[in-house]
Amino acid sequence: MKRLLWAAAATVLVLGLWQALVSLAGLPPFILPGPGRVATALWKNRVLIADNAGVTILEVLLGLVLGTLVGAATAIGLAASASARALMRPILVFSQAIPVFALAPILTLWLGYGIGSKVVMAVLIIFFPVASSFLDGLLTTPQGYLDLARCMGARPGATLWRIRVPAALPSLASGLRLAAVYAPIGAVIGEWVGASRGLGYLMLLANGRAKIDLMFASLIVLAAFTIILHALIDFLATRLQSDAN
Amino acid sequence: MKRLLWAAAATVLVLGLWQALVSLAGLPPFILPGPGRVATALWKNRVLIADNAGVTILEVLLGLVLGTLVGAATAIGLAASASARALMRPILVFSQAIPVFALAPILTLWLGYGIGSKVVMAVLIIFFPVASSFLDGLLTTPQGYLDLARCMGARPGATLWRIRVPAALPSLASGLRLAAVYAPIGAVIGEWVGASRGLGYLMLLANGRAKIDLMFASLIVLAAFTIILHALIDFLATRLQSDAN
Amino acid sequence: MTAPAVRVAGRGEVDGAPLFGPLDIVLPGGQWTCLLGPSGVGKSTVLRLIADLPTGVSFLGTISAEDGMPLKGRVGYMAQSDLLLPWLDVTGNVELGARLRHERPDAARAAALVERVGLGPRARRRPRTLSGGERQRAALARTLMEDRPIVLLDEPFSALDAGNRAAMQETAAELLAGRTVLLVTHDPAEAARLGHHILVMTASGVIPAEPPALPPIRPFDDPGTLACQARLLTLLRRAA
Amino acid sequence: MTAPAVRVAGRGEVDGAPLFGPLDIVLPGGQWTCLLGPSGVGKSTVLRLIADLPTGVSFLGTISAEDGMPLKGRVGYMAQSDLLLPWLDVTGNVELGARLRHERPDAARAAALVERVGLGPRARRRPRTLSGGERQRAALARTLMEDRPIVLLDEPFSALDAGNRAAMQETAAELLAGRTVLLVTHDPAEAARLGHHILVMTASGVIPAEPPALPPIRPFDDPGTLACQARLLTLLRRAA
Amino acid sequence: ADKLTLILDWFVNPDHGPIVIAQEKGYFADQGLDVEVVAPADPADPPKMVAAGRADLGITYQPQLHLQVAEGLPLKRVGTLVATPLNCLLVREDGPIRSIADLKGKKVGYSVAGVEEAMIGALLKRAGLTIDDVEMVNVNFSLSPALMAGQVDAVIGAYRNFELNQMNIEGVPGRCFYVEEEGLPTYDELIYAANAETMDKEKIARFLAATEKATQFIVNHPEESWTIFAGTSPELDDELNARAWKDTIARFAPSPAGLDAGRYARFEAFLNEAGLVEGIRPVNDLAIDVGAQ
Ligand SMILES: Nc1ncnc2c1ncn2[C@@H]1O[C@H](COP(=O)(O)OP(=O)(O)OP(=O)(O)O)[C@@H](O)[C@H]1O
Ligand SMILES: Nc1ncnc2c1ncn2[C@@H]1O[C@H](COP(=O)(O)OP(=O)(O)OP(=O)(O)O)[C@@H](O)[C@H]1O
Ligand SMILES: [Mg+2]
Ligand SMILES: [Mg+2]
Repeated sequence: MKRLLWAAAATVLVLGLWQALVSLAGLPPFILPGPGRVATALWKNRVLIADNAGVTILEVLLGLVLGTLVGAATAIGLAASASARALMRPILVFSQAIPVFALAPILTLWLGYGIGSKVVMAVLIIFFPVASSFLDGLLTTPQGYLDLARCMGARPGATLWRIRVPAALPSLASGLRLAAVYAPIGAVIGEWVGASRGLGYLMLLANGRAKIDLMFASLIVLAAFTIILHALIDFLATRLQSDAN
Repeated sequence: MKRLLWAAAATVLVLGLWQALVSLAGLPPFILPGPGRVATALWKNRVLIADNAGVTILEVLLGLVLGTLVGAATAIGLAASASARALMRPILVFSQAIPVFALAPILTLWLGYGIGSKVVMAVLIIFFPVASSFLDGLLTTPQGYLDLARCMGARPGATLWRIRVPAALPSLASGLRLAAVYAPIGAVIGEWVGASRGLGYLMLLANGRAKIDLMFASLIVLAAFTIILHALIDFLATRLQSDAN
Repeated sequence: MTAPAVRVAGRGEVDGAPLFGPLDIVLPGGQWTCLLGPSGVGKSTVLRLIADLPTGVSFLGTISAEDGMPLKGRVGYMAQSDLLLPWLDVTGNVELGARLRHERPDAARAAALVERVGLGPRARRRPRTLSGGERQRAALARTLMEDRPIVLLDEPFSALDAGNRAAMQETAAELLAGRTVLLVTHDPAEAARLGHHILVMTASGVIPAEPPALPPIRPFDDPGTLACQARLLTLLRRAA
Repeated sequence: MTAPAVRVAGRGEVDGAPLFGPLDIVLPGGQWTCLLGPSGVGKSTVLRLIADLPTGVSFLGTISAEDGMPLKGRVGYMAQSDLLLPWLDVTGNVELGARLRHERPDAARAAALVERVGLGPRARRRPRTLSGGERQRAALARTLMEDRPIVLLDEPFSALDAGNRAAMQETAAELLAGRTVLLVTHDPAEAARLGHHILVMTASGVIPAEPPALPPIRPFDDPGTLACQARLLTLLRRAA
Repeated sequence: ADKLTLILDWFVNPDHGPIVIAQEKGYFADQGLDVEVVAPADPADPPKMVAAGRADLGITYQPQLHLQVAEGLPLKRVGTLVATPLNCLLVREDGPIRSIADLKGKKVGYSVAGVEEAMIGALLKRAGLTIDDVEMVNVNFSLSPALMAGQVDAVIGAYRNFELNQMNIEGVPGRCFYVEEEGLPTYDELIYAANAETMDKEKIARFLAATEKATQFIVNHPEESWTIFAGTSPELDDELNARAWKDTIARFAPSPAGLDAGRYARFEAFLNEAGLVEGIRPVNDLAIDVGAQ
């Protein structure tokens, strides 16, 4: 309840700052339209925006699920072998250093212009925070747990799955919190790279057609979705963390 | 020494995978040129690439320093007040949810097409990981330290600067590690949005001129820089962490 | 410095449920009082209440110095974990209080105290390079540096091995002589060795226990001390 | 189940510098041996070497069961921190060993052991909802579930308050009777109460100490036990 | 029906009129074609996808085609969509730039496509200036906002049928310097490119025939064709597109398959002189008439 109140206060604050920026800095509407104009555009284009938002939300959720799975699997794979780790760490950093737009033609070549390439883009973006936080967690299993497992004559796989993985879930949770913020950006970038639907597509289209108010309306919807997603994941992540403590 | 060897192995592995991808998947050079072609382009355009890389590196370093300062200052400000925190947390998430490209026209309107807008873009991207990790650290000062300060009759400012901030440096360090990976991406996006120099610009230009090998050469240089930056920051961050433990 | 007696009278509640009391404890001025009791009974809570530190417990009652002056600024505190700041060296940690109050630390006194606890050659070392006993001695020097007439000790020696613990007990008894000390401990032998007064806290109230006949600090093989220790253990087993 | 004697003979080095030994320790079969000594002298290291756990110390020598069979799979281990997995309930923790070996746990035996340590009503609770004493009892049940003839205990009771500690000592002594037990402890009173044999480890070697005349587990107010405790403390102060 | 995939240069807009009308009026179906239209966000993508065999046809720009072929992409122009330049040098109507020569010392914005420096160089040369007399600024996404906000004094790469109308609607009217009038060899703004090695000429000929019929329909029935176009998608139905539609009709190639070989030869020579392509390729390597045997 209190959180909601604060969130409402934050919304009012942002809207106020926005309006002040527009009025005081005298920004023309083709650079930054005021909240009123954007709200009008949002209402007038509600069907269009809702249609496209649906596509983006689907991409983000698929990307989040797949990215978490791939990231978690990578972390587990790397946790199992020190050499793989030494070899793959620079590659992981490298994979983040490549702007995804360079990969876009390759992805569209393989996956076409459908939802596939956007999901992969979201996966590429959230893969790294998930994998690296989870790996950090897997590599810092309390020594006592490992001692215990060894004394009990544990099979290596059992130690991993029954001890190291559950003990690392809180770290996975903090990776997920980041991922929740980045996944929508990934999907939108994927849409910029080639799409015929989705909020990112709508933004580009609106920008190209000089409908800046529609662009900001799409942006606001995207931001609102990101915040809700973040709150949901935060809720889940907190449960994950308290479970392992 | 050993790390260097592993990094070399990783490089060889990446190059091998890349060549295999090109040869086996039969990717044409205008989608993904092989390492050989890219190396040739790199050598032939070394002066051009070095010139543009210099610009980008300057942007990234400035962005990193400023972003760290702004992020750290924000975290300290928020740590001091629970209401500010409740109010600003959603705004922080919101600020991450807005694709920076939407802000680009506004930024360029104010800051022009020079280095300023790129630095601000890098700052915007790294601000969040730095501020949120550092804030996490500031909010989890061991209770014992705070008890001690209270018994000693500490002034509030002194508790913050002499106890909470140093105790949170390891958290700041982990934020910095992320920032090192994202700062170059921020600068490159800034260049895409409007610039006439820099690696991001060179990529756009090469793409426009259908010189895909030059585009990938610029990309490789950017990635190499990111990796080196990450290694440097990692080194600094590790010292920061060991200092506070 | 005159060390006043301290009186704690009242009861503690957690989320509306009674946790301890009503109790009425007096810590006689200038003497050591040892507080024993089962885990979770509220010993640390009582100690933190005197020190005006946050607790999860709401206390209904009064805490006062018998000389009528406020307690604030007259209480020193030392805990089981040494709470040395890892980024400061021994001297830095000893001088911490002054810096936190924006005062200029008395470097000569700090150096003398570091010497006094036997850490002279370690004055410039970081805590992580010290042994557990050395760290606890540094924390003691820091507590002495604050020079408070009332000193609250929450299991300060419990992380030390038996040999170091006996040595630290003697150092602390000597350096804190003449102050009003409350020592919370789990170790009946420690209480039997150090306490002018010994209190056993249970859910139903606080029972004073007879201290040994010798004055503290008592030899550990004194039959009176050993007998008192056995008596305390019996009391504690009943309370657990 | 016959509990063999265990012999540790050799010396330990850290980064080329000698840490302990040469020493030659025998843990007599079916009896409790208590190992005391100053912090950092290598007690935990010796215990971990027997359990074949990683240490930062290189050991030159032999560790063997006197019956000539390998130690592997015959050693149980319990540490100061209870090492209960927070995401499993008490029963889950007790059955952990079997699951880690990909075996089907014997649920009836687990339930009986949980009952035996007095946690029957708490069998489905998570560790964080238990008190320190209850957690340590759950850890004991888990160790018993493994049913190993040799059991290594590294300060298992040191985090408990005096009352709980005395109770746990009795439970453990009773349930581990007939096994070869090595108990590392800092508490001379504990060693004097529980040990068939008492060893004091110092940098220069391992000195056997005379145990009290009564067989364990000894009452804590027995004069022989108290005298032994005082003797051990003297030895330890000299070693520190 | 035979399947044919077409990748547009960008989002659907009035420049794609003949394709939309042919689709809506069933002219593709009449030719036995099932045409799938894909809109990319990066105009550099369609030629790559066509060269990689991912699509049968891609819309690109004649100047870019020369660069792409020179870089070895297996592409050929097989048809024309818009047969005149649309590109123009756009300035503010109320601004100080009355002629190209007034650009001396001013800022010129552009959106990177690869050839703008050569183009602006040609325009400046005729006015007695060189590229060093102006400051070139890449403004990527925001050509007209940058001009309207006064961040730059002129932009190159704006479309005369689009940005000009946009500025009018925003109340900051602009003026266009038509590049072909200011010294640049004229060229086809939008062309259809196909894979040089694998193209199916017969199928492409049918496609072009359908768009030719659609072009004629548009020219004959401007109002009705606009209604059809605007009806395909609600976000297309606005004032800007209505104005752009009117201004574009005259620019659609009336004979999409027809090839003016001289145009391609002249532009190739121009780019070679500007140093953007090495050597000179025969027109036959750049463009063909799919109807010719
Ligand atoms: N923040 C809190 N919220 C709720 N309950 C609390 C809180 N802090 C302490 N308690 C409860 O108060 C009781 C007394 O705690 P306290 O730390 O004073 O015990 P103690 O006697 O010092 O135990 P120990 O010997 O283990 O240190 C405990 O049952 C504890 O669970
Ligand atoms: N991984 C390691 N690397 C280097 N030195 C180590 C390592 N592990 C232990 N040591 C050293 O070995 C010595 C013995 O440690 P050990 O834990 O066996 O002591 P202990 O007698 O059990 O002490 P305590 O009573 O404090 O538990 C210590 O001085 C310690 O610093
Ligand atoms: Mg306590
Ligand atoms: Mg030990």
